[in-house]
Amino acid sequence: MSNIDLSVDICGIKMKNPVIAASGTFGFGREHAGYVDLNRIGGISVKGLTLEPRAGNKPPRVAETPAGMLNSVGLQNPGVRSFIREEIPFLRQYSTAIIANIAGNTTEEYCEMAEILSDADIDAVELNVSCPNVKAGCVAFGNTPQGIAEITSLVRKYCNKPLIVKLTPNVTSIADIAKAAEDAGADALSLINTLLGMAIDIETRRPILANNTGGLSGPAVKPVAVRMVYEVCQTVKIPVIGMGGIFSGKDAVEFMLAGASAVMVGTACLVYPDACIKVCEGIEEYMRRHGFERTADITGKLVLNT
Amino acid sequence: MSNIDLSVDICGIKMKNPVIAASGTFGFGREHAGYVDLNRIGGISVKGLTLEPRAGNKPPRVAETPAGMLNSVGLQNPGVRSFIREEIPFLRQYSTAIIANIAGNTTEEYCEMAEILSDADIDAVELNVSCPNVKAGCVAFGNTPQGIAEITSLVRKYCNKPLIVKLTPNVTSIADIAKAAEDAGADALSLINTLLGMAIDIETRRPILANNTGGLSGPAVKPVAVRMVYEVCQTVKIPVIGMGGIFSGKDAVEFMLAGASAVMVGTACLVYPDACIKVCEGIEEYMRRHGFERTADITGKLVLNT
Amino acid sequence: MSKLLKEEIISVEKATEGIYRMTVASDYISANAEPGQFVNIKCCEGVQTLLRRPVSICSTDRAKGRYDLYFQVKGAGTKILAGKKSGDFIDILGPLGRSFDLDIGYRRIAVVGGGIGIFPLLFLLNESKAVVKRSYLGFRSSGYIVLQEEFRQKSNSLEIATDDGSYGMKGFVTDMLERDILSEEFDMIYACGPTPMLKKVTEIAKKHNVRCQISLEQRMGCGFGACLTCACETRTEEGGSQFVRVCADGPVFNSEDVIFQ
Amino acid sequence: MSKLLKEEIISVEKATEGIYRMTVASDYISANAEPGQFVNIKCCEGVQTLLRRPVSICSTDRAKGRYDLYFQVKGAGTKILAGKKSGDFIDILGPLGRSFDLDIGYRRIAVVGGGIGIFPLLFLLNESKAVVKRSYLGFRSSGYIVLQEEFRQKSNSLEIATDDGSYGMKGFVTDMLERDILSEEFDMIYACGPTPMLKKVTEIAKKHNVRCQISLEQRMGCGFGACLTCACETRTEEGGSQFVRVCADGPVFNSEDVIFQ
Ligand SMILES: Cc1cc2nc3c(=O)[nH]c(=O)nc-3n(C[C@H](O)[C@H](O)[C@H](O)COP(=O)(O)OP(=O)(O)OC[C@H]3O[C@@H](n4cnc5c(N)ncnc54)[C@H](O)[C@@H]3O)c2cc1C
Ligand SMILES: Cc1cc2nc3c(=O)[nH]c(=O)nc-3n(C[C@H](O)[C@H](O)[C@H](O)COP(=O)(O)OP(=O)(O)OC[C@H]3O[C@@H](n4cnc5c(N)ncnc54)[C@H](O)[C@@H]3O)c2cc1C
Ligand SMILES: Cc1cc2nc3c(=O)[nH]c(=O)nc-3n(C[C@H](O)[C@H](O)[C@H](O)COP(=O)(O)O)c2cc1C
Ligand SMILES: Cc1cc2nc3c(=O)[nH]c(=O)nc-3n(C[C@H](O)[C@H](O)[C@H](O)COP(=O)(O)O)c2cc1C
Ligand code: FES
Ligand code: FES
Repeated sequence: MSNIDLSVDICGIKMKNPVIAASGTFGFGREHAGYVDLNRIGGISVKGLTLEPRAGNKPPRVAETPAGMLNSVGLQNPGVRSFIREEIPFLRQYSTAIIANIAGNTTEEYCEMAEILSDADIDAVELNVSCPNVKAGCVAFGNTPQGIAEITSLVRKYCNKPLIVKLTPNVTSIADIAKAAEDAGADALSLINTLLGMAIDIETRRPILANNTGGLSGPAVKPVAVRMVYEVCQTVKIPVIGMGGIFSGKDAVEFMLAGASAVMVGTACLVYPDACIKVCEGIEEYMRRHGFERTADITGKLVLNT
Repeated sequence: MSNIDLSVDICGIKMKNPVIAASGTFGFGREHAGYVDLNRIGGISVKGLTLEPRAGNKPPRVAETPAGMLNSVGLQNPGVRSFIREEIPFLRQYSTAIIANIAGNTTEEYCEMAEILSDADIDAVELNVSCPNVKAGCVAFGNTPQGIAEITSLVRKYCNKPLIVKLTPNVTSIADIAKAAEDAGADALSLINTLLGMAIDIETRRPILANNTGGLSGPAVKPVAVRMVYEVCQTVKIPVIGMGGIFSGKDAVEFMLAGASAVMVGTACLVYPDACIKVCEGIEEYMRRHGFERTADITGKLVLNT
Repeated sequence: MSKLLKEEIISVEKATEGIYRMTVASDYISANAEPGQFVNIKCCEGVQTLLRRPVSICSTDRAKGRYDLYFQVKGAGTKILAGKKSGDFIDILGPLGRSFDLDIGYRRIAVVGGGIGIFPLLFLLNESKAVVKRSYLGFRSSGYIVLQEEFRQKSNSLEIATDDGSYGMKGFVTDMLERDILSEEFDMIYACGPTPMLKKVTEIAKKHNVRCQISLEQRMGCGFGACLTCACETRTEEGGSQFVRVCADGPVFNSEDVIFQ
Repeated sequence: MSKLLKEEIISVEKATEGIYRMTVASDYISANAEPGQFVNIKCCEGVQTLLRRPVSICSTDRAKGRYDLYFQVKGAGTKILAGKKSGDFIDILGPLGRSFDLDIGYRRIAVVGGGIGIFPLLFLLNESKAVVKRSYLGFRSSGYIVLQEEFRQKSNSLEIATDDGSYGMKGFVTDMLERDILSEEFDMIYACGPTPMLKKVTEIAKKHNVRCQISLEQRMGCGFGACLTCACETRTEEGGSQFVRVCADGPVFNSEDVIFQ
């Protein structure tokens, strides 16, 4: 009866639907697998990987804020090699795209990881150049067109997988940065990473997070994220994956109308383990109601008011 | 019994308490006067003024978002001369500081307004160099250290009132911009203005706002605002007025601990006409409970986690 | 003058599919409200719905000190309202806005309402001293019809149109107005409903040179005139146009003043 | 295995000032929960409270298919929970986390609880097969005491300490443990409560070489192991340290493994 085709092909990453679990909110899929069938999720961007294992920041690492949350996990992860050894075989049991989200302290680390991952059984690499929760490196690259161009073109040389560059919203002109990443060889862009924020416990007069600041995500950031996705999609030709506060199919459709070819679901995956499925069903319901058959029918179909 | 002194003196602006109504959310005080005694409010930053009257943007001009709102009023106002003639006499009936919030299309317009206001019976000028809802000028000045330095130093020459420069959060490094404003002669800084955002009506496939994008305010932005106020206060020596999502005394105390000498209350004034009074009472309650006697006892008293 | 009030809910009942009636206790509002005015409701404490929601006053019972609101469940705010219980208190700002002009000189009047626009018109019929009152109401289909009995009682005649013809006349409520306008010799037409309907009523009134007031809706930030978000474009005396506030300069406007987008 | 469930509330009652008991119907959780485990509750639809709130399972009634939660009203989330009514449904994830080790070899046990930390210990007493069970509970003052009768029934002895001496012993609950530890020859000490208390219990257990398990609290993003926000520092076998997850690797830990900040 239904002839709705949700599949997408984003710079060669083939997915059965456009809903991807966002990095850092889905671990390596093991925990969520207890609640949902991972086969029904378009793709999984795994917890941010570093070259060597990382312990992460001191707790508390999370603070709830109005319609949002701050996190300062600080890239706790077992390292890229352990990921390849321990996690890929688990994830490959499922038919879902595997996206390796990587972060480094230096350009060399990024390149080395990209090289290591080139031999791994993954579908894409996502370059996290915008993690606000670690001191050295990382964040600095994502803040300027020059920085992003440099890291992207270097990693590009070592990376034989589709390369997604993930953008930070903490910048004056995200379109300029997006353009720089595109020109430097990115195959796709994903945005937004978290907004840098702080929450204070007025009784102890200290920041709630042990790390003092953290990254803001969740519904609170959605209007900023939609605006940025729109701006970026007006500027680049490569596919864009939109995220920031998506909790429902309706939220996802906003991003797709603004130009996103696919979406990532982050914070919602923490609150509702089945969020990706619900978002996907919501997109499908919207398409059915409006008579759309392919996701391309909604991507970028926003009509501006004049 | 109470020996709590809420008064503040911000670069010569003397106020009986540190709670100021934020520009654009309190009109010229007339509407709120029907609900609260304006004598109890520290100060009022009036609706953004331009040299000539402005009609503003087409409606809809407001969209609710998770824990926030987008507005795109577009500086509808009767012009600075009409303000002086019609509104100052009304406001001066009350003992509350009057802050004239001004925006121009060109540096010349800013300077002319500052000059006109130098003869007016107001307590301070607030330079809005960050209005996201008008096309020309304005916003451009606030985005770079050079831009803000130029406009601040020029206006400084024409302005014989305390000069507050209001900062936009839509930048990579607000601390750099703050420093540039300080060096160029600002007497105080206020932040944050609204974050640029977009909300889409997925049924009509158009942005909800006729202007397509608008400025995000309200509780959603609070963690970003607190972080920025903290960063700016670590960087400059002049007083900082903090705002962004303040709805309660507790919210205000977060900003003060982060370094703000006073706060502005915006969106809350739309939802609760008596918001400024409630915020003020909440600050006082906090001070009493903790045994603080002066607002200076809390300003900047945040202790970082190490 | 409007006030910030915490008022007790007497009852919340389903009126028809998706539409609820809320009766609220308030000596102040029942004594002071005028037809066309609205209240602005903070549906919940906290941020689930941040801004207030405007709802028209549908009727008042001054003796008992209470008033009725009718609202359609549309999104988060009205959903919360529908879930309120007798005895709950709600945070209300009101009465707000400019009311309809009920000059006693208007002896023959028509009220034209569409969908959720009918509610302020019932209050108007209650208060109007006109001799002949004709009601024309339009709904999407029969399932959406509310307050039929009340409108019938408060006016000399009631006619209903539905988009799908499932009740009354099939078609637009404005067709009925157009049909009657010559014979009825109205002194005033009052209208409230969707913008296309208001536009049509305005045209008809203009063509036949009948006074007409319309009540507009617009997204609102504050509801009491402070934020300038609820703009509506109107003609100035000098022949230009300006943005005025639906919440404070309206929601009721003389139809000839309004510039439709 | 934990599940995402919509469960019916049987009752919500005030237990003492600021503390409520909620009884929830659930065959699944009552059948599968083990002492020390918790549920993670979405207190409301929507964003008023965004993240789930972790609450320990305090007792289960397998026959009737229900379980009890006790919670203190602290902020927005617990306030919403306290306002729930019988018949409401809530969105619950559970049972979650590692439970207490109830090896039958532990014949003489002590439970040491402070404030809202006492709740999982009642469930533990219910399920433990130990021969001698001693309860030591600490509260701020007499007004905060809850579940006294239940703890008395489920253990061989119950002693209460209050900070202000308004009931029982004046002082710390750990003083009572220290006093008895030599004579009682416990095989295992179970503790849950504020961090300073857990730290002290850990020291006492270590000094006297008694096995000890403690249940920790930490701010949580997900509660089921996915986000790594609920970190707790523990010793590794190699003598180093690592961050593990309170929600999935805990909340119950062997006290000797935990590195207190
Ligand atoms: C002066 C006036 C009187 C009104 N009287 C009534 C009435 O008597 N009965 C009734 O059912 N409805 C009435 N409405 C419409 C009612 O205000 C909206 O249906 C309601 O605000 C929707 O809120 P929500 O949270 O359920 O929906 P959502 O769509 O979730 O609301 C999101 C935002 O959009 C705004 N919004 C959505 N629809 C409208 C609208 N039509 N007009 C203005 N703002 C809107 C909301 O206020 C809110 O800020 C009136 C509107 C105005 C302006
Ligand atoms: C494993 C575990 C079991 C618990 N069991 C119980 C119980 O049985 N009874 C009980 O009364 N309380 C228990 N708590 C504490 C309870 O989770 C918090 O009191 C509650 O989350 C506060 O939510 P709130 O919205 O009322 O407060 P708010 O302060 O508004 O909450 C804001 C945020 O901080 C978090 N938070 C605040 N306090 C705590 C805390 N102490 N621990 C973890 N997160 C916190 C909230 O979850 C939320 O994300 C337990 C906590 C944990 C981690
Ligand atoms: C707990 C947590 C951990 C995160 N870790 C990462 C990470 O390791 N790498 C990364 O690129 N983004 C990380 N993010 C950012 C998300 O992938 C996403 O960009 C952001 O949360 C916005 O989407 P959302 O509002 O749907 O959560 C993390 C977010 C959260 C909440
Ligand atoms: C409806 C509306 C109109 C505004 N107009 C102005 C303005 O004219 N000038 C200005 O500097 N800021 C304006 N602002 C921004 C506020 O002054 C304030 O910086 C912002 O709303 C953040 O504070 P809040 O979260 O407390 O609202 C406006 C905000 C709103 C909501
Ligand atoms: S809604 Fe604020 S002025 Fe009308
Ligand atoms: S709370 Fe997410 S891993 Fe523990």
